[in-house]
Amino acid sequence: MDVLVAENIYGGYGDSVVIQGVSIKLGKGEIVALVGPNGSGKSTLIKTIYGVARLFKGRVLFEGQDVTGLPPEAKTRIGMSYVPQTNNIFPDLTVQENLEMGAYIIDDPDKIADRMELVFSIFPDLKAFRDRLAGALSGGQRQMLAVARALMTEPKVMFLDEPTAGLAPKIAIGLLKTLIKIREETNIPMLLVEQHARRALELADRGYVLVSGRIAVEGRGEEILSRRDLQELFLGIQRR
Amino acid sequence: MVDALSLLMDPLFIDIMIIFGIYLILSLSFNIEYGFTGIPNLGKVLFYAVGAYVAGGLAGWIALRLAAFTPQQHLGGPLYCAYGAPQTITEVFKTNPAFALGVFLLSMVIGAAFGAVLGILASYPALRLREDFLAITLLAFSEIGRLITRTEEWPVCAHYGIRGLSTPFAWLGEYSLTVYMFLVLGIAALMYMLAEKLVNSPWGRALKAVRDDELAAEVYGKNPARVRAQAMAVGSAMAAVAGTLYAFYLGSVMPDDFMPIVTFLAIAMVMLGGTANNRGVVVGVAVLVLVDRLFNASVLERKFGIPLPDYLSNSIAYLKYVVIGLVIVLILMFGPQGLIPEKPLKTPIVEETKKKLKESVEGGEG
Amino acid sequence: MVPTLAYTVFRAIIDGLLEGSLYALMGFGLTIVFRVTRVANFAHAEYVTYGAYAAYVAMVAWGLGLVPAAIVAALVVAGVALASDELVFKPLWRRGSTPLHFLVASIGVGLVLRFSLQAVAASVPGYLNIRLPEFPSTLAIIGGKVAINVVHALAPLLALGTTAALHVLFTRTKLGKAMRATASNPTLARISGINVIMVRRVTWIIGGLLAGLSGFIISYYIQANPEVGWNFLLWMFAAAIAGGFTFYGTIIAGIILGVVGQVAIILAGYYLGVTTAYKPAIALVIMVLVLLFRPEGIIRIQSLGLRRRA
Amino acid sequence: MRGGAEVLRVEKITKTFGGLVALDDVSLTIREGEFVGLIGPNGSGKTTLFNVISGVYKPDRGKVYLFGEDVTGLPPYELYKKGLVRGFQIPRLWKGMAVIENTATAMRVAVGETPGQALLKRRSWLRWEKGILGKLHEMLENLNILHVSLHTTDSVSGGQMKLTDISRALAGEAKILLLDEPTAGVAPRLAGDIFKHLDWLNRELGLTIFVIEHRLEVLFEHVERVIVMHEGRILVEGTPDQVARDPRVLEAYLGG
Repeated sequence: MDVLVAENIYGGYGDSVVIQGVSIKLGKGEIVALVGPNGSGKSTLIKTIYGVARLFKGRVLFEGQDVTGLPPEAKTRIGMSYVPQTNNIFPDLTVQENLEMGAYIIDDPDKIADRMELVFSIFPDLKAFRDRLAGALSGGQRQMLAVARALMTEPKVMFLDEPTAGLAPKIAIGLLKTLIKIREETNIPMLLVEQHARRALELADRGYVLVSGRIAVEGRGEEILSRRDLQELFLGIQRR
Repeated sequence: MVDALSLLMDPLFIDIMIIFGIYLILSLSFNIEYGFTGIPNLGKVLFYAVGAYVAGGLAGWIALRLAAFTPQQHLGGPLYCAYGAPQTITEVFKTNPAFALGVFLLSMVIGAAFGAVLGILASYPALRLREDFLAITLLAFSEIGRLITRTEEWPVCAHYGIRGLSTPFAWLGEYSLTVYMFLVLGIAALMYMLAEKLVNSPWGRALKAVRDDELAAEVYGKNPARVRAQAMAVGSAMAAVAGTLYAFYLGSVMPDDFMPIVTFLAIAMVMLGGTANNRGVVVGVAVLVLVDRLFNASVLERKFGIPLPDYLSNSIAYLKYVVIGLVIVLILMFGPQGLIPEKPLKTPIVEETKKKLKESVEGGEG
Repeated sequence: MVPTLAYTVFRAIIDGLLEGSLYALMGFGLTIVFRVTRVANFAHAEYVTYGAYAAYVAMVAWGLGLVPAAIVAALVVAGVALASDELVFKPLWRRGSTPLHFLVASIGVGLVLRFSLQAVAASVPGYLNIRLPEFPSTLAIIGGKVAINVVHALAPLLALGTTAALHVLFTRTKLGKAMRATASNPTLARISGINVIMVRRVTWIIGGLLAGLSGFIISYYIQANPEVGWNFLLWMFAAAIAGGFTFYGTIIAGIILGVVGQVAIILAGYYLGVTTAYKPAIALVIMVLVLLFRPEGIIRIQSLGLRRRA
Repeated sequence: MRGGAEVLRVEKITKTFGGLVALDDVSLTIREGEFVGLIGPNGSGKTTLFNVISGVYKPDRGKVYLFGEDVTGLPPYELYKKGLVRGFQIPRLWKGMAVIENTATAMRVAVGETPGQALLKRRSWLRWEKGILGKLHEMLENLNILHVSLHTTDSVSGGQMKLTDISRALAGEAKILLLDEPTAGVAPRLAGDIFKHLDWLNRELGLTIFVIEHRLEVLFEHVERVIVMHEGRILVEGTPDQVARDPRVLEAYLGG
């Protein structure tokens, strides 16, 4: 059974509809990349599914249960975890406190400690900086912390909105590799929005290419990358 | 006819009308700054005080010169602070019509000029601060001003204040206040027209542009610093005029007449009537001036024969401020636009477009 | 002459520490509420007044002792603060009001609170000017000239004690951390499942508790009237602004402001002949200068890292 | 390729935010009458470049010349006077004003913009307003927002907001117009119309236009030159065809 199914989603902001009837799904333990040219609505789609942007039409099923219209915090409680693109840490809290806040909904201290250990094993850097203020971290460390915070809730699915935005290529690739590692250790399915389509499609199990708010292509990563009309697709110049 | 005349001579009626006129000017000036330009001038009362003190100082000084006054006992500070000066000043007002009218006009002009200059200076922080911090800064300015007027003998006679002024019609005897009332209302009407003409213009659009989006205003050629300075200059000059009228009405200028509560009253009036709508301001001022003047034990008991229980007659003067506070809170919560909401500015661009759209609708039907 | 001046300055420092502690307590309440809810709360001054009156009523009308009266003052004001949020600021926040609207609304709330108290005080004999019946006793007299009263020790100790308690709350408890998290990034706090409404409530309660305690100390220290808190308003804003609206910055800035204010006005009087009437001007001028030239504050303690961001 | 005298020249602009290099030694020239597109993946520095050119940011290094004159660091309102107007990606409208007032406020007012003139030169600005009415109505009619022209801009639809913003940019009577994604968030057909209108302005009125656009399909149909930015630098410059065929561009977009 698919963990997450979004059916025929229309979403956007105010009264402008950016996402025009998109359906995607996410299977157990899958990493799915959402790529496409600028302004195609990748971030908006993820926000619409999570409930941060406005949903005009469509249905979201999580583990077979209809969660359409549930507010974001309620989605967090039932195991859907979201890493926003910006402002995704608490800059005035230490690294450790950031993680504790990530685990806010968990009451059992032992469980939190276990979780923290797991996170630190995945991100050894964060362990070294656990008492440092998050606002003083470098860009790459911040993004790691953002992902780590989202992991603390024991999520059953993760939405990542351009976690590598603004990072130097080496650091970005490092972060993406860490995502693979997380999947290996926890088997959490991830929906990953990525500006760097090639990187994302190379590591993901499957990918969707979004163009102008609609899905233009879907399939396995290398399938998409080997298409002859790749140029047109990614520059948004579709010749019919 | 007799009734109308007795009404015109009625002190309460006169008082309400004069205070209405003064607060109308003050609130219109606050509306230009806050309503149209978005400057939360919580220091409004400072500019009101400037007008009052200019009037007091000027009238006192000139009157004493005319009367060749020499103090028997000088207390420090300018001549008009001296013992016995107020009586002499009053005497000159009563006997010298040319002086009374002349000094009134002069005070208005000089007071307005002082206000305008000070307003331009006070617009400086508006460039650097967020709205809420700007509000606190301007409030601090007005409190510093009040502190100075309370403490310094020169030029404002400290807590003793400047006394002995009169209306410019003191020489008319018992008709003095009635005539002054008409003058105040006349000036208020003039100020209303002035304010309307000022804002219903390309300048008014520039004000609103700076208020609604400063960066966009800049991109389209408006210099926000200049626009704000202009708004503060106009607003502060008007507030000073209101202060001048107040000084000549009350006959004295005392530091504690210029507490922040005066500013808050003007805010409540503007918000109740409708921010960025001068017609609304008239309504707001009318309602709250009535509250201000009628929440008064002696007025209710003696004038209208409404008996008040003891606890109310002691406290009713304070209850009016409770009402004013409630007005501010309730308006923000339930109708931030006020009684008469903001409308597009009345310039040909809007008026002619209205006509055109109406014609095209009618044409479509026909 | 010199020994006299030295004693006068010493006296000023002692008084300054007392006043500074008050500014710190009041400014802290202002800061915490501002950080979590963005309300620059003018009504905070009125909370202080209500604390003074609550303590007085507790002692005079109910015959309670000093310590229970302090507790009553803190609790009553916590209730008043919470009520003003529930009735006014939270609904305004829900409808998306701007920080300026919050500020103007808080002026309205302040007027309602101050003048309804004023109205009651005017009709109940003996309530226009109040002072706690139990006067602070003298702890020590230094050099035969400078008397140090209980209240001189009480205020700084209370300030220290509250700071310590708040430090524990903010660094050791889940609730305190959640408060800091909400102040730091409200959206992410919500996404993380933090109950921001509860955080908001606790914030107002803490602000109220501190204002109530300050009011209690004031009525123990000087004669109070329905305007007493209002007279402190710009001082508490000065402390919060100079402290850059950081938690510890405000406390330290408040204490420094108290001492500097007292000493500066004494010295200015001694050397320049300036009257003490200008004391409030020190707070005002510091506040305006800080806002204009270092709007991020001059004393910013970042160990808890609560920075103010635009 | 058309193009006369140089209108805008950017010379070796560098702009950093904290440690992040947003613009790295960017130079370009726009000539009179040109219609140039600026494209590149998110975060490549396009909007920052516009902000530096239009005076919103000061560059760390480098110069901006407008009609040969050094205008580096001049505030936006000075640049407006010299003939440069820019739009924003998210329309920054004056929300308390009517649509038509937004447009009118952007116009080059001859008189009436100071309190003194508002009163004393009343007749003169009244005449000016009546004089421009026809033009104003025609422009709003063309953009199909005349029927909502008396609504405040916070009460019209997203698309109409966008059009109001464009009407404002046009009303500014710019010599050079900088537009940041004029078609973001509008329906595809409308996007085409907007570009047709820009094309018309460029051809008929000789307006120089420099535009950031993500809808390359539409953009490539109308512009004669495209500048591609990547990681704060200019990657490629050329005709739409050259750019579309350049493998470096695809790699930049794929973020290899």
